[in-house]
Amino acid sequence: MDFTYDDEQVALRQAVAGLLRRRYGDFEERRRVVAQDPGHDPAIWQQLAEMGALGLPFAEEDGGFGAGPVEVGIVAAEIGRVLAPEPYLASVVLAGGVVAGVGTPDQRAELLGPLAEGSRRIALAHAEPGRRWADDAAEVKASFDGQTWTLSGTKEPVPAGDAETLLVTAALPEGGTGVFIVDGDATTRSTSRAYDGTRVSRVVCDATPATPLGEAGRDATAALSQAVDLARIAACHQALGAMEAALEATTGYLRSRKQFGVTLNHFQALNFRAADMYVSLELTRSIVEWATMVAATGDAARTHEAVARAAVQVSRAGRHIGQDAIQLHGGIAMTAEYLVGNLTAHLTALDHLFGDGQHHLTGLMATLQDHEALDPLAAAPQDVA
Amino acid sequence: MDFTYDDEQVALRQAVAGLLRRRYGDFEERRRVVAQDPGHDPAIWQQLAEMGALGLPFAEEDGGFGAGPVEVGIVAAEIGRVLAPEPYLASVVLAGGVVAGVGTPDQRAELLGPLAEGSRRIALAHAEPGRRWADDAAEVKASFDGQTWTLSGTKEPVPAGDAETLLVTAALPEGGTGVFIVDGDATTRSTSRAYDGTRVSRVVCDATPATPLGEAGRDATAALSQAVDLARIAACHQALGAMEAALEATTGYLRSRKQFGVTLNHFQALNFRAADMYVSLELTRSIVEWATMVAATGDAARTHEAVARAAVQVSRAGRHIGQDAIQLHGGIAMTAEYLVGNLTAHLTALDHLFGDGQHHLTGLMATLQDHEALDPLAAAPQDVA
Amino acid sequence: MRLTLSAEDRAFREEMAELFTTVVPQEIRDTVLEGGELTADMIRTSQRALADAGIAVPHWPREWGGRDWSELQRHLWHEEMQRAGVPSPLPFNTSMIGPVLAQFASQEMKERFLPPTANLDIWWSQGFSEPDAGSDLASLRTTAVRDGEDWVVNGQKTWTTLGQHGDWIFTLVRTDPDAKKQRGISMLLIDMTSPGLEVRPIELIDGGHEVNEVWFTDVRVPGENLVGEVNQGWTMAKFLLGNERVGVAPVASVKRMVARAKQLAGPQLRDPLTRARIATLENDLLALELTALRVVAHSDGGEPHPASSVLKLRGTELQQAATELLLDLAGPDSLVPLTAESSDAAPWARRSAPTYLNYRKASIYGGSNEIQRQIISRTILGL
Amino acid sequence: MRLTLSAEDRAFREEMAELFTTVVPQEIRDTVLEGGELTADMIRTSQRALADAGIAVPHWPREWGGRDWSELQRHLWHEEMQRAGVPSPLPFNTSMIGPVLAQFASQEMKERFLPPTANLDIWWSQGFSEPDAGSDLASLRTTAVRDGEDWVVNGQKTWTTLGQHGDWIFTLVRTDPDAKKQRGISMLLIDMTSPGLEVRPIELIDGGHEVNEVWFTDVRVPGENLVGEVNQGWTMAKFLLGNERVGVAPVASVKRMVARAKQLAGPQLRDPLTRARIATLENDLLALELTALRVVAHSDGGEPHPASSVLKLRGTELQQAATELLLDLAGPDSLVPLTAESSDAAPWARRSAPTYLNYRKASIYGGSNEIQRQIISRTILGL
Repeated sequence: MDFTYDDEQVALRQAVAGLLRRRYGDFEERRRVVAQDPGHDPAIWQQLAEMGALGLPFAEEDGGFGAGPVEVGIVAAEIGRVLAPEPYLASVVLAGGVVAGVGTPDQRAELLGPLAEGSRRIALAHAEPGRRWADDAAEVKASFDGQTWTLSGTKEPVPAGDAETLLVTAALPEGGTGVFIVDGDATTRSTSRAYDGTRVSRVVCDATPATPLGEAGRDATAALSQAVDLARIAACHQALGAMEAALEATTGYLRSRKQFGVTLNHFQALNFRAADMYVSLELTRSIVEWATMVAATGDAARTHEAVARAAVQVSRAGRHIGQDAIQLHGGIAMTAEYLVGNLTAHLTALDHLFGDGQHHLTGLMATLQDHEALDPLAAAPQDVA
Repeated sequence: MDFTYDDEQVALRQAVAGLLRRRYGDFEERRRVVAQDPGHDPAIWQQLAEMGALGLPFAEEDGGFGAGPVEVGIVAAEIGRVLAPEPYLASVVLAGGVVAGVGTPDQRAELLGPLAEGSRRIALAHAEPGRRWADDAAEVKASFDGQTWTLSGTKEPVPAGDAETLLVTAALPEGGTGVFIVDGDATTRSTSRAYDGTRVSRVVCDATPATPLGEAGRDATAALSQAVDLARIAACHQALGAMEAALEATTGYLRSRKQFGVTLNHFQALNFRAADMYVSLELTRSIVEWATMVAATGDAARTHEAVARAAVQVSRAGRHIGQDAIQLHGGIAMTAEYLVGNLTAHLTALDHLFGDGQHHLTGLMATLQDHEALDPLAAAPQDVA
Repeated sequence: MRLTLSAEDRAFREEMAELFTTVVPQEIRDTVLEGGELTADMIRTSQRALADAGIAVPHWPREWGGRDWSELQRHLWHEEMQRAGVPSPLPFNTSMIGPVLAQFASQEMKERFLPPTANLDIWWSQGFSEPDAGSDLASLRTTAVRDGEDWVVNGQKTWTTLGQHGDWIFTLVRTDPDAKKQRGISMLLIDMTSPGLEVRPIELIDGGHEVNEVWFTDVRVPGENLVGEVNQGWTMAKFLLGNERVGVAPVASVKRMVARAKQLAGPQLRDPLTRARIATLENDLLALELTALRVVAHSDGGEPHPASSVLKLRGTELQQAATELLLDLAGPDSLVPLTAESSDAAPWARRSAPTYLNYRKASIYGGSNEIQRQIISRTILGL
Repeated sequence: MRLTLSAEDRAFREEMAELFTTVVPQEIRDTVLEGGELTADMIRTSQRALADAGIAVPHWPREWGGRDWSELQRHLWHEEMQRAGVPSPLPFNTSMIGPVLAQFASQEMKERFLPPTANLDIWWSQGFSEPDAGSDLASLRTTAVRDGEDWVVNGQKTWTTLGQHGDWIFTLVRTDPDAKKQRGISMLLIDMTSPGLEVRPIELIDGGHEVNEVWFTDVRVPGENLVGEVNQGWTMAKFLLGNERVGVAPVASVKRMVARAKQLAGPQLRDPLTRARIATLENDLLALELTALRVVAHSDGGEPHPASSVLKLRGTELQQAATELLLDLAGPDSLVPLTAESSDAAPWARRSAPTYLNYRKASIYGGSNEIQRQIISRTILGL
C-alpha cells in the first residue's frame, strides 16, 4: 500500500500544473475565456495534447500513452484547482473512455489518435431529460433499415457537446443500449454556458445517420457503465483539486483579512471551521486515491463499488468545503470575479454530473450485507498474483 | 395563539419547582436517594400529592383535578431540571393515563383516587423484550376459563415496575390487546436501577390472576396508544427541563472555569457551540409547547401526529445538547457526582422509552403527502366552535 | 396557552389572504411562486397596490401610513404575503430608511420623503457596507466634508442590493475623521443622479446582477439632506439594523419552497431517503414557525426579542437546505442553463443551481450567522 | 501508488493475525469482542503473552524489546490486535512511560524499570491531570520539595485511569514555584504504596469505576526516582503526549463494533434509514482507515505526522457514532440494566447505553477534540 506518486507522475503533475496555473492562475483570465466561445482555450488544449495529457488513458496502439486512472486523476486535479475550462473530463475521460471500451480497433485508432493529438474533440451524449443518471438509454431510439442506422430523440444535458464528433447512446431495436458515432453537425444542437462556466448542449436526433461504435446491435450498457465509473473517479479528482484550492483560499483569507482591527484568524470559531474543512479534505483525498488505485486494477465490479464509495464522500465534502469556503469569506465569495464562489459552483456541478451522494449511497445500502467489515488491505486474488 | 402560562399555571410551576429544587437542588442529595431503595423519596411523593400534582391529569369525579397536558408538562419539566427520581411519568402520566382512558368509572375511582393522594403507585407493564415500541402486546397472553382471567409471559422493561399495582397488557384470546389489573406481588418480578438512576423491572406472569381494566375482552390498543402519546408529551417536557438545566450548567461553567489563564468564555468556538445549543433548545421548546396544546384539544389523531413531531425534535436536540454539554465541560461532566452527565444519561433514557427520533420520523414519512405544507395556525373545526 | 388564533386574529388573517390575492396582479405572484425573477416594475406595481390598500407600511407610525397592529398581526401580514407570492415591500424603503426617518428626521424631511418612500415613488438604496469593512461596519471610510452649506462626499460603498434601480441612497459617511470609530459617523440622503456618483454592477456566482458598487467622487450633497444631527449616524444605523432583524425568519417562503419540492419530486418521493429529508425539513420549519410565533407574542411594544437571532440563524439554514433539496431533486437537469435556447428540462430544475448558489448569501448578509451566534452567546447567554 | 501490501507486509499481517489469535486466551478476546469489561488480571495475562511472543512493545528501542518495524507494520500490528480482540498493551506502560524512560532516563533507571514495564510486572499509572488544570496541563500545582536526598510531594492528581490497579505512578510535579508555567516542572516516579499516597475512586456516569483521584500528602520520594534532570519535565511531557497521538485512530475496534451492529440489527436492517446510517458509517470508517494508512506511510522515522490530529478527531467521532448506533438498535432493551438479576434482553443491548455514555470521554481525554482542531488550524493551516 503506497499513496505516493512516482517520479514520472510527479513530473506530469508539475508539467500540467505549470501550464494551467500560468494560463488561469489569474482568475480573471479564466473568466474571460469562459465568457467567449468555445468556452476554453484551444491553444491550451493543444499544449495539453503536446505534453501527452490528452492521450494518457488510451492504449499505445490506439494512439495513446497507456497510462491509467492515477495519471488521469493528476491532470483532473490540476484542472479542478484553477477551474481550467478545457473539456478534459467530458471529451478525453468520458467520451474517449467509451471509445476505448466499446470501439473496434479501427474505430479506436480513428477516434482516439486525433483526440490524443488535440485535433478532434468528441463528446458523449447519454443523459436524457428527466431521467436521473440512468445506465441505459430510453428516449433516444436507434433504427436499422437493413443498410443504415439512424437515431431519433433528444439528449440533454451533453457536457461539452459542441464537439465535432458525438457518441450518442440509444435504445437498440432488439433491446439494450448501443453507442453510435454521429457527426455533431448532423444533429440539431444548441450549446450554452452552464452555471459553472462549462458548456452543455442539447442534441436532437431526427432520423440522424449514425455508425455503431463496436459491434452493431450489441448491448453496451456494461461497457458504458465502466467508462462512466472511470469518468466519475476523474471527476472526484477534479473536485479534490477544487476543494484544495477552496481551503487554501480560505486559510489565506483568514490570515490576511482584517476585521474589528485584527486578522480573521484571531477568531477561534472561524479557525475551527477551517480545521473541519481540512479534516473533510484529507478524508476525501484518502478515499479518492484508494478508489483510483482500485480502478487501476481494471476490475470492473470492485471499481464500481470503490467509485461509489469515493463519490459519497466527495459529494458530502464538496458541499461542506464549498459552502463553508463561501461562508468564511463572506460577501466577496458571492461575486463572480472571485475564485472561491466559482469553485463552489463547479463542485456543485460535478456533484450532479454522474450521480450525487444520495444516489451512490443508495447503491451501497444494497450491498450492506455482502461483507462483514470493509477491509481495504484485503488483496483480491489478481492483486497477489 | 398564546404560549404564556396563566397565573394558576405559574403558581403550579413555582410550587413544584420550590419543592423539588429544595430537595434535589444539591445534586448529591439526588444521588443519595437514587442509590437506595425505593429510588425516590416517598416524602416528596406525598408532598407532590398534597400540592395536587399527582392528580392533575384526572377528572374530578375520578379523584383528580381536571387539569391537562399543559399542567402535567409543567410538573414534568421541573422533574427533568433537577432529575427528581419520583416516578411521576411512569406512574401518574402513563399508568394513570391508561386507567383514565380504559377503566370503568368504578375502576377509575378506585385506582386514581389513591394514586392522586400518593397512597398507591401503579405502573404499566407493556414493553416486551426485543419488541421495539410496539402498540400491542404479543408475548404476554391472557386466558379466560369462564370465570377468571390469568396472564402468562414476560414484560420488560417496566418503568417504575415496583409499584403495588400493575397494569399488564396482554394479547386477548380473540385477538387485540387488553389491559389487566394485577397485584404486583402476585408476579415474579425483579427491579433494578437503570443507568439514569430510575427503576425498571422485569415482570413475569405465570397463570397470574388478573382483572380486566375496562370491558373484559375488548381491544384497548387505541386507548393505550393515546395514553402513551400523552406520556410522550410529558416525557418531552421532562427532557426539555433537563436540556435547560444542561445549557444553564454549561454557560455557568464557561463563565467561571479558568483555563490558560482566562475563563472559558474567552474561547469563541465554545461560545458558538453554546449558542447552537440555545438554538436547539428554543426550537424544541416551541414545538413541545405546541404539541402540548394540540394534546389539550383531546383530538387523538392530531395529537398523535403532533407528539411525533415534538418527539423527533426532542430526540435530536436531546442528543445535541446532552453530548455538547459534556464536551464543553470536559472530564468533570463524565463523573457520576456531577449533574451534567446525569442529565445526558436521563435524556438518553427518555429518548428510548417511547420511541426514538428515527421511530417517529418514520411515522411522519408515511404522512408526507397528506398535506401541502404544515400550518400550525389552521384551526380544526372544533377549535373554532 | 392557546393553540388557535383569536377570532379577531383569524379574521385578520383571512382578510390579509384575501387582500394579497386580489390587489396584487396574478402574474407577479406567479413569478414569485415559481421562483422566477421579478422586474423592478413588478416590484413597484406590487408595492403601490399594497400602499393603495393601506398595507405597505403597517409598522410605521400611524400618521405616515402605519396601522398600529400587534406584533402577531404584523407576523400574519408578513406570512400571508409570502404565502400569496406577493413580493415584500422594498425593505430599503419600508424596513430601513422609512422607520429611521420617522424616528430621527425633521418634520420637513419626513413630509418630503415618507409618502414617496411608502409608495415606492422613490426607490431607496442602502449605502452602508464598504469593501474593507465586512461585518465591521463601523470601520467605514467614505467621507463627507463640509463645504459651505453642502457636504462633499468621497468614497465607495459596496453590496448595494438593487442599486441599479435606485433613485436615492441613504449613506453612512465619516464626518469627523478624528473621532473614535463609531462616533464621527453621519447619515446623508443622496440623490443618485448627482454628478460624481457612479453605480457599477457586481456579477454574482449565480450569474445574476443584484448588487452593486457605488462610487462617490466629490459628490455634493445639500446640507438639508443630513438626517438628524451630525455624528449621530451610528445611533441610526443601530436602530436600522435592529429593525432589520425583526421578522427575518423567511418561514412562509421556505414552506412554499418545500411544498413545491414535494410536488416536483414525482417518483423520487418513493425514495425513503428523500422522504426522510423532506419530512425532517418540514418538521424543522414547523419548529421555526412556532418559534417565530412565540417571539412575536413576546415582542409587543418593546425591543426586538433577543431570540430574533435564532430566527435569522435557523431561518437561513433552512432556506439554504430547501434550495439544496430542490437542486438535488433536479439532479442532472440542474446542469442545463436557464439561458439554453431550447430545453426539455423543466425551468425550475434549470433554475435550481443558481438559486442554490444565490442563497449562500442568506447566511452572510444582514448580519452573518457568525454575528448571530455572537449575539446569542453574549446577549442571551451572557458569555 | 500501490493498492496492496507488499508481499512482505502481507506476510507480516498474516503472522500477526496468527499470533494474536493463538497466544492470547480465547476467553479474554471474546470479552473484548463482545464489548465486555476486562479484569486487571486479563489485561496482565494478555500483555505478558504478547511480551513472551515479543510483540508487546515493538516501538521501543530494540535493546528493550523493540522490533524496528516500519510505521506501516506497527499500524498492521495494532489493527490486527484490535481485530482479534486482543486488549492493547497497557498504554501507560508501553506508549507513555516506557518510551520516556528509554529516551530520557539513566541507564540504571532503564534497567530497573523497562523490563517489568514491558511485562506489566509494574502497572503504571499516569499522574498528569489536576482538578483545576483541564486541557491546560502546564498550570499544575502538585509540588515536590527537596528534603535531603528525597523529594516531598504534596498535591492532587485526577483522571488517573485504572489507578486502582497501579503499582507505580509517573508524575509531573512543580519543582520550581518561581519559574514560568512550563518551566519548573519535573517528572518523578512514585511507588503507589508510599505512605501519604491515597487513591480515591471516581464513579463515572456509566456507573463504572475506571478513573481515580490520587492524593499526595507529604509523600517521600527517593531522589533517584527523578527522571532526567530537574525542571526538564515539560520536555518529557510533550514527548509523551506527542507519542500518545500516534496511531490513535481506533479504526479496527470501531469497524468491529459496526460489523457487530449489522449482525445484531436483525430485522431492523430492513429499515432504509438504518441501512443508510450503517452504510454511511462504514464509508466514513473506510476513509478514516485509508487516512491512517496514508499517515503511517508518511511518518517513517520522523515526527508524528500532523494529520494525526485528524485521526484522533475523526476516530473519536466515529467511535461515538458507532456506540450511538448500537444504542439505537437496542432501543427499549437499552433501558434494562446489566445488573438486573435476570433479563430476557440481550447483554449487548443492556450494555449499550453505559457504553455510549462512557465513550463521550473519547473526545475529551488524550487531547480534546477542541485541542485537535487547535493543532490542525495552527500547525497545519497556519492560522
